[in-house]
Amino acid sequence: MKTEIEIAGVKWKNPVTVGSGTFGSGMEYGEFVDLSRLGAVTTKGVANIPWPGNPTPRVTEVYGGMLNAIGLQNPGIDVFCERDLKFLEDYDTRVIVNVCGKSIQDYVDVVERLSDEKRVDMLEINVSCPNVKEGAIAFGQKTEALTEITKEIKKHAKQPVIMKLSPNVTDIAEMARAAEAAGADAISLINTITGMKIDISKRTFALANKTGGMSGPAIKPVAVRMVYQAAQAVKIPIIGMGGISTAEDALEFILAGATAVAVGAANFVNPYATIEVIEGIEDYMRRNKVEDIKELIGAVK
Amino acid sequence: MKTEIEIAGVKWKNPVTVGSGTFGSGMEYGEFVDLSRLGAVTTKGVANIPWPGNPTPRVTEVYGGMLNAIGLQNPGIDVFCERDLKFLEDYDTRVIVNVCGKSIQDYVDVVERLSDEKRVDMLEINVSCPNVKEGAIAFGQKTEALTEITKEIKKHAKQPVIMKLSPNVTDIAEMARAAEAAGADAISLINTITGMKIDISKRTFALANKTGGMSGPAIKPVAVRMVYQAAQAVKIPIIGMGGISTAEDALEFILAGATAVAVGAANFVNPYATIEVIEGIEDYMRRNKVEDIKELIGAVK
Amino acid sequence: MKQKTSAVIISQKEIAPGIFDMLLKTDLAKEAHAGQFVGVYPHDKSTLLPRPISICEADSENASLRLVYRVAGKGTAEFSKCSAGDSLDIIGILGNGYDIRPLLEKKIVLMGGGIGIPPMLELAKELKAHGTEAVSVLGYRDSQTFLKEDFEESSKLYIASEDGSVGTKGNVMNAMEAEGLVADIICACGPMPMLRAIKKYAAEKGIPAYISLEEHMACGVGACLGCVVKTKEIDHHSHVNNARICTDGPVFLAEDVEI
Amino acid sequence: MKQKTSAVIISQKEIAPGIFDMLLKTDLAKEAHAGQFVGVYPHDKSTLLPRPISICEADSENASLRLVYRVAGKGTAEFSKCSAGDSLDIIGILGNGYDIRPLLEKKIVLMGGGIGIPPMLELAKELKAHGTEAVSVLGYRDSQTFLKEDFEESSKLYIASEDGSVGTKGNVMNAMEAEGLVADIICACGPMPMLRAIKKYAAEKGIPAYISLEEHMACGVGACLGCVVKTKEIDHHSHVNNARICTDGPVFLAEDVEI
Ligand SMILES: Cc1cc2nc3c(=O)[nH]c(=O)nc-3n(C[C@H](O)[C@H](O)[C@H](O)COP(=O)(O)OP(=O)(O)OC[C@H]3O[C@@H](n4cnc5c(N)ncnc54)[C@H](O)[C@@H]3O)c2cc1C
Ligand SMILES: Cc1cc2nc3c(=O)[nH]c(=O)nc-3n(C[C@H](O)[C@H](O)[C@H](O)COP(=O)(O)OP(=O)(O)OC[C@H]3O[C@@H](n4cnc5c(N)ncnc54)[C@H](O)[C@@H]3O)c2cc1C
Ligand SMILES: Cc1cc2nc3c(=O)[nH]c(=O)nc-3n(C[C@H](O)[C@H](O)[C@H](O)COP(=O)(O)O)c2cc1C
Ligand SMILES: Cc1cc2nc3c(=O)[nH]c(=O)nc-3n(C[C@H](O)[C@H](O)[C@H](O)COP(=O)(O)O)c2cc1C
Ligand code: FES
Ligand code: FES
Repeated sequence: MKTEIEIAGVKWKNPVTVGSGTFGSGMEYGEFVDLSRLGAVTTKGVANIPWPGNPTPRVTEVYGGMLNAIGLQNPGIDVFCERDLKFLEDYDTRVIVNVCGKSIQDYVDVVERLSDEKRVDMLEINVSCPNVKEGAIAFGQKTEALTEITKEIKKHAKQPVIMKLSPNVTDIAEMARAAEAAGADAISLINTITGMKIDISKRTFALANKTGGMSGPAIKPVAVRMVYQAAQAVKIPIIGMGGISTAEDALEFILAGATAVAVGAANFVNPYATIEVIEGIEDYMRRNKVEDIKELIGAVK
Repeated sequence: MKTEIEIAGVKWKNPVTVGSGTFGSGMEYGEFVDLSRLGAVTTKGVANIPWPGNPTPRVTEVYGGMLNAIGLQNPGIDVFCERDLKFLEDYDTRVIVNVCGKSIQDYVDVVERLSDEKRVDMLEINVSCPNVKEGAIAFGQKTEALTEITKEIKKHAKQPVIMKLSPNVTDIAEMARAAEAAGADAISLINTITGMKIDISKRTFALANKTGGMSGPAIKPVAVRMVYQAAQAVKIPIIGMGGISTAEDALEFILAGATAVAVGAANFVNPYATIEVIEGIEDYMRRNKVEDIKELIGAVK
Repeated sequence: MKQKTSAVIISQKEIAPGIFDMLLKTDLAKEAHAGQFVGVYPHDKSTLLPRPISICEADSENASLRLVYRVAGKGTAEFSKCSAGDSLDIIGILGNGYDIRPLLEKKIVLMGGGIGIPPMLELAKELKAHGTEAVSVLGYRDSQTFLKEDFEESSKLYIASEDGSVGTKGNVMNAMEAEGLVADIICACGPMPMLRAIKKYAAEKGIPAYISLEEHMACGVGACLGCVVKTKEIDHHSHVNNARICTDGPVFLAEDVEI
Repeated sequence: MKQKTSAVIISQKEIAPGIFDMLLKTDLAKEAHAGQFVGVYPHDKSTLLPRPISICEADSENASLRLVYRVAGKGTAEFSKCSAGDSLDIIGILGNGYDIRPLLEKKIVLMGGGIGIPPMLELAKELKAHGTEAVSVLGYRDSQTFLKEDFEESSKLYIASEDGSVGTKGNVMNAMEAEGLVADIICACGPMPMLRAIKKYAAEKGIPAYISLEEHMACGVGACLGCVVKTKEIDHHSHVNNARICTDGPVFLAEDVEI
């Protein structure tokens, strides 16, 4: 039984990674799961310099999910390389570094800084964070902007580039095609869907940032649909995410056309979720006599 | 205590109606609730001629909600006027007729046919149904198309026109502004969010139509956010909906800027939901000494 | 009148692997008839829609409803874990069941396959109460012949089993043939291939067959148009060739529907 | 090591209106210390995130954890309806609690306000076990003085109540003044205005004050960066002026945080 997959020439032992920002750099969840069992660890978005993020409250619960407006707090690329990448050296897993920025130059700075880092297997470019005012999502909501930033990053990146798309768009297929045409090696989707919660007793926004990104099981049907539409539109591989808590959820994404999947907010609900997803996929393959996971990718009829 | 609201000159006794398509024309739910207690009854989308809708399965459950791909099955405007409008004559409530079509002319035909119907208080134009191939959502995803159809309908409509917007867009504020600029008297949102579910044991789509429109509590944060963004963008009144099951939910929408609200899929979960929402809003007003519901509209800070 | 109401579980037991027999205390029992169903709501707030489950027996005197169901997914799995004394929300009584008047004093054959067996029990009992003993032909997978004794009490019973361990080897049509049964009217509930075979058989013999259909439902009350079946003629309500299984059915005359 | 695990409720009772006292059987108790907390998961699948609840008492011998909580919303309402024998999933032990070594043999004043009272109990007990009897100053709304007896057993207790029905009328600061209490060190948990007052008081007196902070949390383990508090200095982990309450706290030295 083969669970190995390959994205842009990088082999993962299994198709399961984590949603950027839901797993730190793996340190905290290393107490719960053996990181070497994951197909890849995707780290929290990192910028060229430290970002303080948004004021609190930054997280709030909603029906079947949560909203977050962390605002991409991060220690900056230098600390990240010294501490987080170093930490990951001890584990036998792929490392995907999620990159954020306010201007194209910010992104390029990080990408260049990472180009000699041996521990970095792939880059995931976050052009879809709804929680910061400048940059980020703006690049992910217009094809022209997405094309420009993708091209620019591809010029400087040494590792394969995964463009992480925003679901807050009219036509995800169009965005996927733009990323592919601009040279992206893969795409990942979905980032969070912009949502809002109001505290009716205080008549205030539940989040200091007013809006936040929605994640969790509640968004899964939208994510599966978008992965399917993107898979119909492009040939580059897709990393699917959005509400995956179980192997059954993950298999929906794979059948819809994802080559790999990420477990995001489910880590908060069940810190063992990643391992359970990996084992559950293996179980499903055994029960259904699937020799190679590749048979399942996009196999929905 | 005043719960009366007014939309485009039409007074409702309270701000609560139902989501089109979730309540038939009220006949079926008349067994559970007194329709005269509702602010308005919004009827299932009706076209110029009968539509057969999509093949089954048309509905499926998802985490905290459901997907539907009814495909706007309807008996056509003639039967609708003779039977459904007649039925509604006995009730002291506002009647909003939801109109669908494949071409602008289809919509205009229905709108003209309804112009002399005394029982029709308002028209809701569905340019946002994700489940039919032609027409419908296409008009709701591009500002130019939305502008054109709104203008055309306004030319022929005798009753106030509510444009029902699709959430499947990059920028809801832009769509709201386009509708307002083209003459809409009000807007309603959100229609369902396009989603997909895959049956992993059969490796098939759960719905015959592949995709379906998602509704229910799971979509509420997205709906509240869009209502807020639309309310910031336009001056015309907004009817808010998307996942409302309780008075608390309804109040979030009102605080976000909705003048009225609609209970949709929640009717399936609790056929008394509309009445409970009405009574719960009154309770909240009493407890918080709110004299007039208008004080709450858009009052979030 | 239809209601959503809370019902207390009087008893529940597993009568075959994965098949549960639940008795509910509810006044809705007083309005329940053969062929109708209720919607049962899971407690789990991630599964919001009611699950349609047929009336297996309705005892209006004791205000009790008997539901027999198979664990198929999340909702039924949850129900199966409930115990006597627990409450469940139900909506009902739903659907258009059997009109038994035209069936009386006829040679009625009731055919049930798998989890389509339970709904035929209330029909057998109502017929018997009106003095007509039906013939029941039940198709099981194997020797797990749940509800057998109940059917024996209220009808003349024949059994088919897929593995041949009980009665005729094969399906209900095989049993019909093997036992040389003839029918004036057939009433049936079961998997689609069985219903299709019955529709064909009834057409050949020129007899009416009433069949119970299933479809995914949202409202259960006729409002959402989720649960339709294609009809031969234009439907009186929808004005297209679609009838609502939840309200116009679930029992249909086989020749009226395209299955 | 941190774990998510299932714990059985040994007992639960309502000790004041809306305030519940729950005893859980769990081996996590063996690693639990004053100032730390656990995340308790609701069963309801629409409310997925763990609810942070402080350790009120940890009995490592009996492997039992005592949690005292106020019904504030959906999750705590659900917990309050559980009974002995029911299970709850919990994650823990979370957070950086009190380092008691520097507290020993000092004049420690423990200040608890409202639902900030329970976490101070474990601290009082640990101090006493190490031979240091603390002074406790607890602020209640009214005469519902939950946990009073427990604090009397392990500390010298003073009470303030908002309505004046017990002890000093007013808040914990009023009681401190009225009773002429002096402190080498203050440890406190309670509403933000109380913590701000204590921070100010401690700065004036030039004494250290350790305060327990609250913020909405998602992961509880330091990964999501949801639960931060502004810090005076650049934080060692985040490299910005933000520390994570769930891992760097919830106990902070008042002068280190901007509240
Ligand atoms: C009129 C009618 C009568 C029925 N009577 C019985 C009965 O007496 N005993 C019995 O065991 N089963 C009966 N069924 C089937 C039963 O409704 C499904 O097995 C049940 O809804 C599955 O729910 P679940 O949560 O366990 O499965 P899940 O797969 O988790 O359910 C997900 C969703 O799909 C729907 N769904 C899944 N399977 C079916 C199905 N076959 N038909 C309709 N909806 C479905 C559920 O209601 C739910 O909304 C009947 C169905 C209908 C339409
Ligand atoms: C470190 C820490 C220790 C705590 N210790 C205790 C304790 O010992 N006893 C006690 O009664 N309460 C304690 N609280 C507060 C307690 O966590 C909340 O009252 C509880 O989470 C409310 O959950 P709910 O589902 O009832 O409310 P809801 O409002 O329905 O909760 C919705 C969401 O908001 C979060 N939330 C709501 N209020 C708070 C809050 N005040 N702090 C953090 N998250 C919140 C919930 O965890 C949940 O994710 C503590 C909080 C923290 C951060
Ligand atoms: C608390 C939190 C922080 C996140 N931070 C990032 C981030 O830094 N970069 C990024 O690309 N996505 C970020 N995301 C988005 C997730 O990686 C993921 O795309 C999204 O949450 C949907 O998946 P889920 O429903 O499984 O959580 C974050 C999500 C959450 C909940
Ligand atoms: C079964 C079903 C049928 C619907 N039919 C229509 C329709 O005919 N016209 C329309 O404008 N919206 C239709 N809708 C959308 C609802 O009116 C509403 O906008 C949406 O469901 C979101 O609200 P909810 O989450 O409260 O259901 C339908 C929704 C459902 C679930
Ligand atoms: S289930 Fe809604 S019409 Fe039948
Ligand atoms: S709650 Fe996630 S970092 Fe504290």
